[in-house]
Amino acid sequence: MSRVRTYAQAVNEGLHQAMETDQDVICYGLGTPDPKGVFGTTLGLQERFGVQRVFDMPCSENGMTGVAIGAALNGIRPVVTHQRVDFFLLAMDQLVNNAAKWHYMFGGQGSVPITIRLIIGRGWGQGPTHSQHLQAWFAHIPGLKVVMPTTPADAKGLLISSIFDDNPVVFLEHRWLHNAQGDVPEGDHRVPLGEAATARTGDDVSIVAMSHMTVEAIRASDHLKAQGIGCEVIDLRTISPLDWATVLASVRRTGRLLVADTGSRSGGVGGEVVARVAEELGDVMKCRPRRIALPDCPTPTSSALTLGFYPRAAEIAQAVGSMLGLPSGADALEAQRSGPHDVPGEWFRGPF
Amino acid sequence: MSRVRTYAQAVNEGLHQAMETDQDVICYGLGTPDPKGVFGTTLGLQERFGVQRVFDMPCSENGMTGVAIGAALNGIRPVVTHQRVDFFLLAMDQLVNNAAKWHYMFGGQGSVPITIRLIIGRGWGQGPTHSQHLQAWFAHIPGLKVVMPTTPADAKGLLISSIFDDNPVVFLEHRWLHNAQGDVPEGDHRVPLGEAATARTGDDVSIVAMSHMTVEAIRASDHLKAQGIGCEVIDLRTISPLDWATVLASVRRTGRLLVADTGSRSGGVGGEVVARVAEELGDVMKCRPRRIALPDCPTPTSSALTLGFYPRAAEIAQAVGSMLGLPSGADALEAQRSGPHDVPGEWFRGPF
Amino acid sequence: MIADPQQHGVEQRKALLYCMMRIRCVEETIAARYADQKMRCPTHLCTGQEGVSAGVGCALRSDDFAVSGHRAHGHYLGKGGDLRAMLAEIHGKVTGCCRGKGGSMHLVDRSVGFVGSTAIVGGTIPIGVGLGLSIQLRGTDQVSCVFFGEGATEEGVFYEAVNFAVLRNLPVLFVCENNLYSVYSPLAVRQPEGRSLCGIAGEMGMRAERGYGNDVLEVYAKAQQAILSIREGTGPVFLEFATYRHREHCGPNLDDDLGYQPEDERQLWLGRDPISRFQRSLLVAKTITDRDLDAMAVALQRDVDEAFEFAEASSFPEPTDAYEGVYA
Amino acid sequence: MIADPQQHGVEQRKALLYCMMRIRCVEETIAARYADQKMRCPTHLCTGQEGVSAGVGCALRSDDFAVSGHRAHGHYLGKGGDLRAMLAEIHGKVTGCCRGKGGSMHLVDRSVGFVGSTAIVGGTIPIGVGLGLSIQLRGTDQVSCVFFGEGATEEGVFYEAVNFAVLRNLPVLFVCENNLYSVYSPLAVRQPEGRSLCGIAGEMGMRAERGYGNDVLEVYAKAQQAILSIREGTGPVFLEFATYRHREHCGPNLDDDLGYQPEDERQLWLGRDPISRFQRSLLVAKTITDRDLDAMAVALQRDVDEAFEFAEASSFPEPTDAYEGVYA
Ligand SMILES: Cc1ncc(C[n+]2csc(CCOP(=O)(O)OP(=O)(O)O)c2C)c(N)n1
Ligand SMILES: Cc1ncc(C[n+]2csc(CCOP(=O)(O)OP(=O)(O)O)c2C)c(N)n1
Ligand SMILES: [Mg+2]
Ligand SMILES: [Mg+2]
Repeated sequence: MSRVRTYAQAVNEGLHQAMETDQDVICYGLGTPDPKGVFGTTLGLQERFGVQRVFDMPCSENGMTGVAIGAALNGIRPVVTHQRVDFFLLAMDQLVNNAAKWHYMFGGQGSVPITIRLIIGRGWGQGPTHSQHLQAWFAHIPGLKVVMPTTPADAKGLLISSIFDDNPVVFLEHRWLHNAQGDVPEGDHRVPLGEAATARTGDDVSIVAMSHMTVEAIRASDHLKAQGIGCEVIDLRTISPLDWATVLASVRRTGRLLVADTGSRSGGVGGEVVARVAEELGDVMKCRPRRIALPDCPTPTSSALTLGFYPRAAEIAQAVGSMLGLPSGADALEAQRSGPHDVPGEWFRGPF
Repeated sequence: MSRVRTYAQAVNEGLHQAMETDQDVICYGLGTPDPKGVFGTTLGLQERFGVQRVFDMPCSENGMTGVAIGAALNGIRPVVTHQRVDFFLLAMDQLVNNAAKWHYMFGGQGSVPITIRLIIGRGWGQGPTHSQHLQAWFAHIPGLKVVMPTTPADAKGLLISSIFDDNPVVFLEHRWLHNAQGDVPEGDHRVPLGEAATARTGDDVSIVAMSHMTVEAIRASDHLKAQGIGCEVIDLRTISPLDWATVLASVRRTGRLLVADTGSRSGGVGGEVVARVAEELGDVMKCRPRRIALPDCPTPTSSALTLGFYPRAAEIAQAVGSMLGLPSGADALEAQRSGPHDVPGEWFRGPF
Repeated sequence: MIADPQQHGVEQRKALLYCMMRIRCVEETIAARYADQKMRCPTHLCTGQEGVSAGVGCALRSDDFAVSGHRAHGHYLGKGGDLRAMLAEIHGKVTGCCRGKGGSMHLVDRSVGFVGSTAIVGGTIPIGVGLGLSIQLRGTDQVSCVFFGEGATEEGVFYEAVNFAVLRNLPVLFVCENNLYSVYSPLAVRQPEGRSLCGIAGEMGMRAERGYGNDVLEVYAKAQQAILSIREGTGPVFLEFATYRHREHCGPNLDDDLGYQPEDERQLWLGRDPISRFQRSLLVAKTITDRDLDAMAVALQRDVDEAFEFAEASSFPEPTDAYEGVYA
Repeated sequence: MIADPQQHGVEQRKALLYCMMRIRCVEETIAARYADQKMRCPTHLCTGQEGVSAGVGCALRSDDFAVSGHRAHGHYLGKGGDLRAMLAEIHGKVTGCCRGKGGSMHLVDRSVGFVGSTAIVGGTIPIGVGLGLSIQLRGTDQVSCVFFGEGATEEGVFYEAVNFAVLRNLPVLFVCENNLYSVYSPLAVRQPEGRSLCGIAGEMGMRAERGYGNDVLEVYAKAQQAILSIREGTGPVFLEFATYRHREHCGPNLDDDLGYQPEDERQLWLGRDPISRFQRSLLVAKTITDRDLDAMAVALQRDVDEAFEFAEASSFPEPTDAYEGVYA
């Protein structure tokens, strides 16, 4: 029996479930108990679990990350939410110098089971400081786990697993996925961290994607299938630790790699995937690997400037076509675009 | 006529020169005017240029980065020094959200000519929070320039160029280089940002290195030359913008790439170099690319634990040998190691 | 600085009123037109808080510096920022003050000393202090003014910046608009009961004063006095102004339906509207007439509409502009 | 907590003296042996500041939490941390409290509530507050104690942490050791003249008191009183203790040759040594005799030497241990 929920509802269910399962789970962040409930993801929590376990906080990102760490060291499992990745730049010290290293540097005396929910902004003029993707940063830090769910079911399942993981987890939600719909299992649904999902199978190219780029990759893949091109779409789900076994097995079979990264190109996660594959399989590839990513510049605000900024399915299809030397029909795919390019859907009317 | 100076003296000369050339250059940071002068690099500045232009600061890394940005917006050129990269994790917000984006996000109205000197610690139990290398982070941020000099001459020449560059520059000094000696040109010696240096020429393998790993790469290269293996050692010098032309031309010629990164492996600059080369030259390489980097874990403190932690010349030689299927004589190189592994030289007696 | 309020008396009062009404007119016109979906960026309107923008803005000289945060329209206009460039920016046009790169949350007009507003809470506070340092280094008598909300005083960087400003005796005016909320979060969930921001600022070494932000004359007087003493080299000053925002945190609407502001509090503050209250007092004092007010409103609306027309008629930047200007 | 100073009077005084002398003995022995190059990590000795470590440490219960920063030997020992594990850690041995991963700047002994010390200035302040939050959530009567230097009050995170502790009325004891310096930088270049940390803490909503850190009885009394009231639920307390460090910022030596501390100031504070002054008063009061003191010194040195022997005799961790334990 199908149980359709939005991604935001799935996150909300995951939070309810985790708080229900274990009373050591607490949940806070700017706006957590406010009437909008962080795009609906935290609605109802305070009513249900009380002001001790669910609360708002001062505008103090670094301090409140340290508070989460301290509480975690005494067995609490804090889930801290920030409305944008960008705001969390203030908290890198606590995350990197303390949370990521604590278990290691104290020789195992203590661990830091915190989950940091960060939302990646996009569109409607979010601009330079409301749409950064920093998964590459988090993935570069030993000791952190980094999760980027694409589907509502994974959002719920990975969130619960993140909360009950004994390590600090950075949980990245893409703003354009919050309204996406999908089947979401009831109850204590868990998806293990560190396992990629094969969203589409195919023999010609491996497309390694994450978060919202998985949606675009699937769109491209479905379109290419009609042109007779088979794409294997791997949704990384966890960025760190990354499921190399799945990635390498797929590329070993297809001999071609395209990475679709939501972040900017230079020094991004896409580069790491290309590098690792080149190191392991460079001499058995059928063509050069490629990556699709954001350009190396800050995000502009004007909708006129974001027009070609975010690569979409058509760019993926085109890249696949050119890797195979086959027509991709990318133009047709592009032509299917309708409505303004800078909103996640017709329902969105601004402002964030 | 040779003019031998240490790297620390070269930095000191660069600062003196820049402050002499332009009275808008100011210099501050914890300990800048103290009797030890940040490993000697800032000695004499306050006496020479006064307390208005050279001063100590409160322990306020984020705030004082913002102060530099503000001053820079009115035409001042601040050079801010931090004794370790790790401390600067507190200042990522100001660096990334403001300094890196200002010129872009304000459509060109204003620029931020600041230079942030950060020192990378190593050895003598510096441990998890005094020896991080975050060049991969900085290089992932559009709008920043990232410089990592290896030689005393470059330390001076790149520092002066960084100070007079109109963009925010992160200038990374490796603690183990401060006592290295070399010829340093007098006066207003400038080395352009964005240009790699070819430290050794050779036809068999391209070794792309940076900072202290260039020293190890040169040692390996000189050793391998005796075994009849020719290595081209490219010292990146500037990590961002990276001199792709030089890297690609070399690899196109040698057909083999080894990257020696001072940072940790996953998501490091080494991965970006491998990825870019694979994208451009993947199908003309003679063997799989490789990288040598720090392991993906925090730095341990005990000298027993850092023993094999930092790859050195022998590991580079060995990797080159195995890429070519030739004996590398790495063991002999390893055997030349003398003295404790966790100090930059015999002169070093602790504690930092 | 729209007109010169240094001329005391009537002209100064009119200038302050004009400045407030102009900001109000801009904001209300944005609100009215936002649903057209032509202003495609988050906008944080400042209706209800015009007293601070006008009072401080008119007290600053054009060569003084100012920086601000996400809610900066009023600060920008009060400082004399170009209206057309601001509206064009909000419309994403190449004629915008950031050529479309920044949007509503990033305003700049260097020609009048408005150095920039940014979207990270507290982010420009140390930048304002750095501008103060540059003033001290250059030895001019300028002042650097930093606008921020009470939420920003919860960020550690505020204390770091203040400490340095006091340590170095920098010419910085800190202007905190305390509108009781950060987004939908009331003070009670963010700061302890009885917190006195002025008390803290004072203990940190600044002269600190609290004023009523909806009384533009009080704001103006306090700002003028502070600026005067800062120019004389007596170091930074902290001014906190009590005020209230009329519309939702971000976007064009009223959001009384959300219920996060107690209704009696809302009504109380709506009754304290800085513009109506000042108009009333000027009418009573016969400084202006109803006809003057109507004429001003008409003229302002015409200017604003014209600026909107300019913005709408302007070209969008070329898509490739997105990739330019990363480095200076 | 080395001995139980809750027993008032003589035994308590002896316990405080013992605790201070023990810390001193450890630090001086480290200093004496550091040149052997067997302790291969930066060490920040706390000689001169033992009054605070002993006074606060003895006032805390073993199930109370404590966190600290780079200069933590005294805090760790005062809280009852395992001496052998600490020295083994400084020697990089597998028997160390962090199995060699952390070194002198990272001490931990969960069995006595010493949750951890770290090397980033101010870094554990919010962590101590988070421990306080966990105590409140669990409803126990524990206290979370945070040790830091006056330099850490320049970090914004201090204010963020304090604000939250006050907002939530958390059971946190903030202990600031003001030793006038951060590395070689005197207060004058970092904080404005006349700065009162207690004044700021008080304005932020805490009970705040300044005490003389070199009078161990005063420290003990103030800490005990604060802890008592925190246990009763009256919220966080800030204690600032004036003190002075005898040796160089980091490392085993005296550094009077550097000249960053005025010589008269140095001499003044050396004369105020917390241990000698307490010993003198106990001798005068005939609570102890010179013979007692000698016996204590001998016994302590024997214990410390034994701990050094343990550390030196312990094995190093396996090199491959370096790659283990990244994830829990
Ligand atoms: C560092 C950071 N945290 C959170 C946000 C989200 N945010 C945007 S505006 C705002 C409210 C800040 O309140 P205040 O400073 O009082 O300004 P007001 O909106 O009331 O004018 C918040 C929390 C942000 N932009 N930056
Ligand atoms: C964030 C950060 N900045 C700088 C340093 C370098 N540092 C190590 S100890 C220290 C002194 C701090 O002074 P204080 O807090 O007064 O402690 P004290 O050394 O006097 O005990 C500094 C600046 C650091 N470890 N972390
Ligand atoms: Mg507010
Ligand atoms: Mg100190």
